[in-house]
Amino acid sequence: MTGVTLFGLAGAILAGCGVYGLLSAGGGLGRILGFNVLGGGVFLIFGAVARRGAAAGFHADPVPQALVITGIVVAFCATALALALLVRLREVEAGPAPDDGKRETER
Amino acid sequence: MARRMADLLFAAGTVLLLVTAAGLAALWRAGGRDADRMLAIQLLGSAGIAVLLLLAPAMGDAAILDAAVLLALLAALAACAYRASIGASAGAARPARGAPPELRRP
Amino acid sequence: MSALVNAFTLLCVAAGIAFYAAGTLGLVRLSDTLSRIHALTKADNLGLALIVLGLLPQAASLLDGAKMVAVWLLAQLASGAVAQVMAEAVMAEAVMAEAVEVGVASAPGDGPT
Amino acid sequence: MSLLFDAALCLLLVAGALGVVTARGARRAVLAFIGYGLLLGLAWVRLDGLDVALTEIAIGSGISGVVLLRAVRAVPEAPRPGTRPLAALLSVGVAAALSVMVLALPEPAPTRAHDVAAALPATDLGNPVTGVLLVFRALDTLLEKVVLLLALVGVWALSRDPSWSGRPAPLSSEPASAPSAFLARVLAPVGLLVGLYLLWVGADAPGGAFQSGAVLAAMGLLLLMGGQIRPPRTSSPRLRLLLLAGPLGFLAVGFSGWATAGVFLGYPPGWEKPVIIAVEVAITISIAVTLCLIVLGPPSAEEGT
Repeated sequence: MTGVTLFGLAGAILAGCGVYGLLSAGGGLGRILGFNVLGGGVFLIFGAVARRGAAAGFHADPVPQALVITGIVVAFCATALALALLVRLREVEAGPAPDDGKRETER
Repeated sequence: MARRMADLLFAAGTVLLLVTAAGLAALWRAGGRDADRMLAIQLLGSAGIAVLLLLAPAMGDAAILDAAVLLALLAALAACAYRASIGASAGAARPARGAPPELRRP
Repeated sequence: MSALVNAFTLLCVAAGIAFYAAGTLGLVRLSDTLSRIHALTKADNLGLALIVLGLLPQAASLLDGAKMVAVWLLAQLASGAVAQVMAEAVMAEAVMAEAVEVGVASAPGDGPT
Repeated sequence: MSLLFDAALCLLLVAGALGVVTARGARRAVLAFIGYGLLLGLAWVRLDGLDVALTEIAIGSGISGVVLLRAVRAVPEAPRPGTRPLAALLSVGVAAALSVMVLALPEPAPTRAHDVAAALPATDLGNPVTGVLLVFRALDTLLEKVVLLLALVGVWALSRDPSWSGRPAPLSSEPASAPSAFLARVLAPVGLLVGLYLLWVGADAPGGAFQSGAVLAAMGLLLLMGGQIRPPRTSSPRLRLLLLAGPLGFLAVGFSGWATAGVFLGYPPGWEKPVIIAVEVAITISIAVTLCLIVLGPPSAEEGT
């Protein structure tokens, strides 16, 4: 058992935790967090695969690593968009707040 | 010799990580306020900086120091965001943004 | 010579870890948030300072050494400011809780749990 | 000994993930997630993925923490139902299946490192990850810039009609607390330096446009939280120019590739490195501004305030 395999297995367990969070969360925020935990686990498996592919003088295969960098940024965008939707949804559910706009203007 | 030194630095990093994580876990389960948990995360971040500093000579990669600099630079970001998420300024009781509670419930 | 330098490094690192452990213990054992903030910042400053001091002789170049010192300075700055920011957050939380009690405001992120 | 360190780190990662998904209370879960992102950064350092570690520390832990804590303020937490046996069973199944796959990875491991090593000298770059991002898989990176912009358009589209093209709500409490203002004033110049440094060394060492953009965005957020700058008006032409600089610059280089190198996204022979660095500067600016604005959320103040 090498450290790399260990991180791969940890990634698998993290993905499992993420799935649990996604399925069992009580609200939207919990689901978004679960999704991010799941993503972190999958990225970590990518990391183990990249590390195993060390060759040609590189410590790790750069292609999966570059994909993960792109993935982290895209996952962040998706998270932020989902959060914005959640906040807006909450505002709509809370009903119209006529003084909201006025208070904003005063700022 | 160098190999043994690296091993000892790894051991130091392991101890540091486990000690702070044990403290975090104890505080987390103690059931205090969220501010205490924020402090525990802050301690974990500080230990993370130290671990990165230890890893740089242990793994023989000076670029790890850049990650330590980044972590130290962003160490205060979460605490500031936590502060901003509370809302009101310390001086006066300001109502939170949005409607009062009785309007919020449909 | 190198053995001596390594011994210095290990000694300093061990002392640094001891400070981290003390800070962690303080964080867990102290009773209120404000004292915990105090314990945390002490651990940060001294623990990290000792570890940086110990690792400085291991630096491969001047730039690396400068980066380590920069890390310590940044962490110092952050821990000092974080202590103040968190203390303010604790005060603000207390103010908000009061406001909720008298029904002026709804606490952020507090739902019908 | 390093194996022991890795084992400890993996253990903490799993504990952190469990902490996120079982936390009672939204803010608690978000705090656990910040710690989880930090540990993931350490894991990436151990996996020799420093470029990823820098990204994870800056975006996965730092900026995500800000946007999540901001959302916690607005969203009341829902009560967490008790343990769900079926969900637990399913997630254990997923973890087990992935573990089996990890253990069954082929030996010797397939790798594209040889291809990258063979093609990298032509780009004059020393960092293979930057090479993959900006040369070999440049189309991915270009499309990702578009995804960033689309996400921002999506966030902006959630504004109320009268506040469209106004300013997003401020990040700071009012007035901004003195220590956060101090922190912003002192850290922002240092952060600018670190960001530019990461961009500069990114050609040859870990770092690059993403990491640099993330650091600059984090500094922008610190300035906003410290009350040093106001959120910009979303209709400002200058702001929109900054947002578009990266994708449009990249596209311009891409189309000119037909003329200079005979292929879309080809770099002019002999001028690879200067053009790559110019593209990196443009996309760094766009990434920094876009990340900042995505965190700020939809415009909420009306035009003319």
